[in-house]
Amino acid sequence: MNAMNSEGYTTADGRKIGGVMMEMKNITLRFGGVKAITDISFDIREGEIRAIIGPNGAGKSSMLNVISGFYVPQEGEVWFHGQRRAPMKPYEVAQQGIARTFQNIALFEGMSVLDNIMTGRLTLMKTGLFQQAMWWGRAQKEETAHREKVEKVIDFLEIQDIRKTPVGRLPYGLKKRVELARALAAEPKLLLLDEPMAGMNVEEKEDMCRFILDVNDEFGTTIALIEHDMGVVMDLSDRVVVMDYGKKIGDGTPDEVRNNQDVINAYLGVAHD
Amino acid sequence: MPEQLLYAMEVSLNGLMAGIMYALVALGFVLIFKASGIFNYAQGVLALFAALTLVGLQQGQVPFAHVINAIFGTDLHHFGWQLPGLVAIALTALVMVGLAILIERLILKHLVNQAPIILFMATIGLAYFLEGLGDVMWGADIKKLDVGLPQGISEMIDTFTFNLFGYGFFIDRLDIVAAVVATALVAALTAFSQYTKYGRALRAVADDHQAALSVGISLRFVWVLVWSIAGFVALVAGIMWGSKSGVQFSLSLIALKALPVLMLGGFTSIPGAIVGGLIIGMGEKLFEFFAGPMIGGATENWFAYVLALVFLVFRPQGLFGERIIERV
Amino acid sequence: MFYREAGEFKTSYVDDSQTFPIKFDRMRYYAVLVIGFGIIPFVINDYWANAVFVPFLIYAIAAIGLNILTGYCGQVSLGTGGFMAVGAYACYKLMTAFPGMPILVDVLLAGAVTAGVGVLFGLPSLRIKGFYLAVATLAAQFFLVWLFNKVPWFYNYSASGQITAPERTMFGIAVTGANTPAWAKYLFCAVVLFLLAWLARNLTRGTVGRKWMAIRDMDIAAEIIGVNPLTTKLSAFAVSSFFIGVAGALFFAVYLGAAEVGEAFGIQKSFLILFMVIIGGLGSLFGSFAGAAFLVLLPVLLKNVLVEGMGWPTDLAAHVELMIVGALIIVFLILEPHGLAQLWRVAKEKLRLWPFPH
Amino acid sequence: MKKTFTMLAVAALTAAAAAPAMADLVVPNLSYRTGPFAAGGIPYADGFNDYFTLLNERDGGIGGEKVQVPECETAYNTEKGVECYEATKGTGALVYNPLSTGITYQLIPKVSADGIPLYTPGYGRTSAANGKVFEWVFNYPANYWDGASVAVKHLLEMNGGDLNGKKVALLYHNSAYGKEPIRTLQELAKKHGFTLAELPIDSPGQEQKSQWLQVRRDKPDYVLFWGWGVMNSVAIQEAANIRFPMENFIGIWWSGSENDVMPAGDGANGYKSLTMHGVGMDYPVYADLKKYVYDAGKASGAGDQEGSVIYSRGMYAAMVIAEAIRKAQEIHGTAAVNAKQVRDGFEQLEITEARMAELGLPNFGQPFAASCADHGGPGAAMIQQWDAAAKKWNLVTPFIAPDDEVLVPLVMEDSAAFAAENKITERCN
Repeated sequence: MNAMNSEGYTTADGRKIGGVMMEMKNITLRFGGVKAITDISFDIREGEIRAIIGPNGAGKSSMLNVISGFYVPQEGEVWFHGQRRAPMKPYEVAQQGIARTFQNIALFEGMSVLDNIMTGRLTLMKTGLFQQAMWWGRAQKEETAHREKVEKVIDFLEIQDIRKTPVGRLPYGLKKRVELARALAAEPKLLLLDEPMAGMNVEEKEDMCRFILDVNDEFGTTIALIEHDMGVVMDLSDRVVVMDYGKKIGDGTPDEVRNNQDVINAYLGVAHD
Repeated sequence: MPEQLLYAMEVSLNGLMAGIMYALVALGFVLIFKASGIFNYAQGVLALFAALTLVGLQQGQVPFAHVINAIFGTDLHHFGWQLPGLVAIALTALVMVGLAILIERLILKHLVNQAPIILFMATIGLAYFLEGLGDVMWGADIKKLDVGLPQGISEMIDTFTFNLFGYGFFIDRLDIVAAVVATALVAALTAFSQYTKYGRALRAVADDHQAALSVGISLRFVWVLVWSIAGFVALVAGIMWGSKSGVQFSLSLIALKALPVLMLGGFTSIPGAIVGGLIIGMGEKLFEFFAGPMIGGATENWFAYVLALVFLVFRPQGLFGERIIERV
Repeated sequence: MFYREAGEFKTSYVDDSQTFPIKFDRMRYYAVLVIGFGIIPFVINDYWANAVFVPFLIYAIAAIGLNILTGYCGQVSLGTGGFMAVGAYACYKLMTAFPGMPILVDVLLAGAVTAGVGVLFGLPSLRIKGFYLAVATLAAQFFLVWLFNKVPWFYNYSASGQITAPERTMFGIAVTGANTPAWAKYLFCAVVLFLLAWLARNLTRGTVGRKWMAIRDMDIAAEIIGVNPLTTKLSAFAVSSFFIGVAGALFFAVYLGAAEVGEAFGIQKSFLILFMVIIGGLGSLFGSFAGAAFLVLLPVLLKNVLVEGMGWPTDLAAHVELMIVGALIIVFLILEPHGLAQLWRVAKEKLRLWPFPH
Repeated sequence: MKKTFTMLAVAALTAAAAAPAMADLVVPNLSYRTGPFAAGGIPYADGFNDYFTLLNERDGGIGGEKVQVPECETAYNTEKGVECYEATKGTGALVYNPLSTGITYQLIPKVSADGIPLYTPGYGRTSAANGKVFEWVFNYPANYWDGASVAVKHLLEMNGGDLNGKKVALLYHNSAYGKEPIRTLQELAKKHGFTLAELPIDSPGQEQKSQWLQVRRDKPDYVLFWGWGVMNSVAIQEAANIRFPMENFIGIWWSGSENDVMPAGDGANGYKSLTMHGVGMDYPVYADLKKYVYDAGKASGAGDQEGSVIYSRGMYAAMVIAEAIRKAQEIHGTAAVNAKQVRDGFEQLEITEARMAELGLPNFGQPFAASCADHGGPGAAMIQQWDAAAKKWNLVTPFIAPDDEVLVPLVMEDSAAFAAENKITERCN
């Protein structure tokens, strides 16, 4: 933490991390009387892989939902690219270049893999209803152009052979990958991953890790992820936020967090007083 | 007391009574929806079928007489007996249970785990089938249903209110009977679901299909049970409506009266069906009575729906539904 | 043997996204067009036009419209009859107010008016979902029917509230009114259906269609990946209502020639078209055609078999007809819950492998 | 499987389109024995069929030609009505009588184009009485506007010729059928100085509480009633419930059958309705019907409707049609008449008292003579009143003629509008 300044920092493996992209300031989120998140602040920097970890019910997913605009916090401010974000609808957040995946896969089951990934590009496609209805001309041209981009994502994630398969027929691991593809197709500035490796076997996890690192590396995409598997998180991320019972109990590089007494207590289940 | 207020009171009371009649139909919907997630379009036709069967049994009509006559050239009409009302009702209830078993065996069993719209569609098919079957079995002519329910103005209320306000209220005695029966029915259903083994099974299934299955409750049995109860509720509704307007095809259209009630009360709430029915009944009658003449009348059909719609826009979960928290 | 995709390689994304990627399908599609536009108009008579083809074509338009809303966008509507009435009355008002206007323009404008009304009644869909929405759309159904019945301006102050379509011509041939030849009715409806089906295909295969389907499959996820639920749902309501309005206009002007709102556009119509969409297959344009054909043809067929063929009394035949239709619906759902379109797909997949079973 | 299905379909449809032989006289019966209005449709269709069966059995048809009455089920639904029309018109159909105002509106343009007469006694489009505009449509002996006027005349009689300041409510089926009399009644209200309140009831009309509470509030002196189907019995029941004086409650002829009053039991006693023909079985024709039809096992339907009001009306319609065909045979000198010739028969038809007696229906209907311009007949009707104790209708007035001074201009206006909209030039000039 201390080694950082507003221009960024250099990671252990020598990658350059830029300035602050998104900053959460004193976020508090309540459902009725229950506080899901209490007064949490942290930032996400350009090009970084940022993890949010914590035991079950710590409020990680709620935090991600605040970032993606699905929940509006009662208190606190969200800053994005140096501007305070007014309360907005989730789709407006998406249009700002924030894409995400979901803990329980949220693919469109009635559509093919290709169509699902194409939906990732909806925010980038511009033809209107009438041009669509006519098809020939702009709509077709646009469709083809975006199809090419999507094919690159498909190649990147190695799912060429299931392009036309209905999503409903895919196994779990592949669904996760398609969901990642959909998010990537949006060419996001910030990619949010909600437990990308949950329920996967070791092999699948390794694949997923590789993809995440490649995405960050090749496209320079900033990534914020939630994960249960401590080992994976520590290997993958540049900095880690730790949450417990809706509060932030730690923040820093994996090594710093590993040695934080509060974090150790939370994970080992020391009684709260 | 000013005259308009008296009229309003009289109309409101009548509206409440009408509302109970709507609630009777809505109740059948709620039971099935709660236990199986099926939106049972056939509920109205069930009422028609029950009423037709009741009249047929009571009058000793030969079922399928028309077909038999057409094929064999015979001239069958009646067995020549007249059953007492209660016996006929009991027999009809048995028929409805049989029907529930058949519906489960032939239809529902094959449609487990289908999307709600598919199940809805299946009940539409069922409605068609039962409508045709009812007509083939008992004939399409209008029938008088008489199981001894009183009808006409209630003298007691008339005199009582006349002495009180100087204006006698009009309340149909049939409506009063319906109100009493509906109350008793709701009480019985509540007691059934609270205090009996089967009732608990029913609630368990309504809460969570999977969990109920895992503790050994037979889903198929619950479905038969709930369709039997819905059939019985349909029979009661059929008796009330049939006594009022005779038994014929239009009886099945009372389902349309129950839908706004369901919207308002929520698809899964029995008290919702009752309270929703009361609100819809009173609302539409008051509106027709006071605003109807100004805008041309015959507003009842749409007013009930618009009322429910406006209500729902402000409270999407209905009257008694739990607040919906959206999750990802 | 003939039905193969092997050996057909697409070298561009345009080729890959065409409507009938398989050659055999394409040939069959052209064959249907040739029969539909090149042969039927020359052999059709009044009975076939009025009892089978014209209602089929018009219902197919309405079914496509409802399928866009329900099958593609997931919003169940029972207001179809009411929206058809909007189309019919808008068409009537336009026909009588501007007698010189070409009838095709009347019909399309009627669709546009309906689209506006549809958007209005689509607004509650932002708050109300599932069966609640279905029931809520009945408010539109009943209110619209009441409105057209009650306000004399809509039926030009005629004594009984009936509207009657005056004669209008296209290229000098009557397409509405009593003197319309059967082939002209047929051809007019067929051309409109062809155009609208083409539009529907374009809309459903591109961006707009994906937005609709995203909302249908998981509305919350759709919103988070950037789909605006307001504009998406309302666009589905608008497009759907446009189709349904056009169907209503044709139904009144070309098919019936005269209509009374409660009778021609009552709640039964809403249900009928929903049945067509579900039986045909939700989210399938082919299904809309299949469903419409099924529910138009089946009753006519049954009636003819039972009454003409077997000499049953008409009332018995009508009752048995109801039973058969009901039983068939259930049997279909049990065999294939996803409608005739899915049945067709399964058949094609089998055919693709034929004569080798695996 | 698909192929056989398609072939079956094609075969069945083709068979239907080309069915019966052209030799006989064909009078299709577009009936409705199912659906919400079956209770009225069944007796009407039975009466209609039985009369033609009688002619075939007793007289060998009309002028030696057998009459075929193919029945087609419409369920009171306009689309099915159109389908029935198209399915039967190719068989040499001579005249249509769909017993539905909605279907009638549908068929008026079609029959005019196809040249087939449409006979709609007591229903349909009232202004079709003007033969100058509606060449192919006939609605004698009486229509809705006549009915409205006769009802008001009866009220005048009850009040010594003065209705000034009286309140009349019209309770009507909220459809084309129910709306028909409104304009006439409004004109009559102006003329006679009574006020008119309009109370619509949506089909099917099982729930009429608010309307009857309005009646209770507004206390009209008289209630006129245009109902059909289940609405009839519910209205009479509700009237009895609120103890509305039944003799002041008058229904049109479609709201005056046994089915309508029976459910209300004693409460219906005194209810009045219009009728344009006699009631009951005290007519000689029933002896023949019994001998040739009922006892021969040839009765239509379940055979349990004889003598009922609506049955009688179906029989009456059949009788007029048979007479028109006979007239056509006479005019054109051939027994095998076609639709166009039957139209001439309708237009020159004259039914006298003597002729009705000959047919076994003395004093059953009013005598009338049609002409090129007059397709509507005299429009007179009687009032019948229900006797709940004896369970029968009693005629309480002779034929009352309508007020043509009011009606004729209305008919002219409405038919002129139709003529203008459809570019029809008047005939008969």
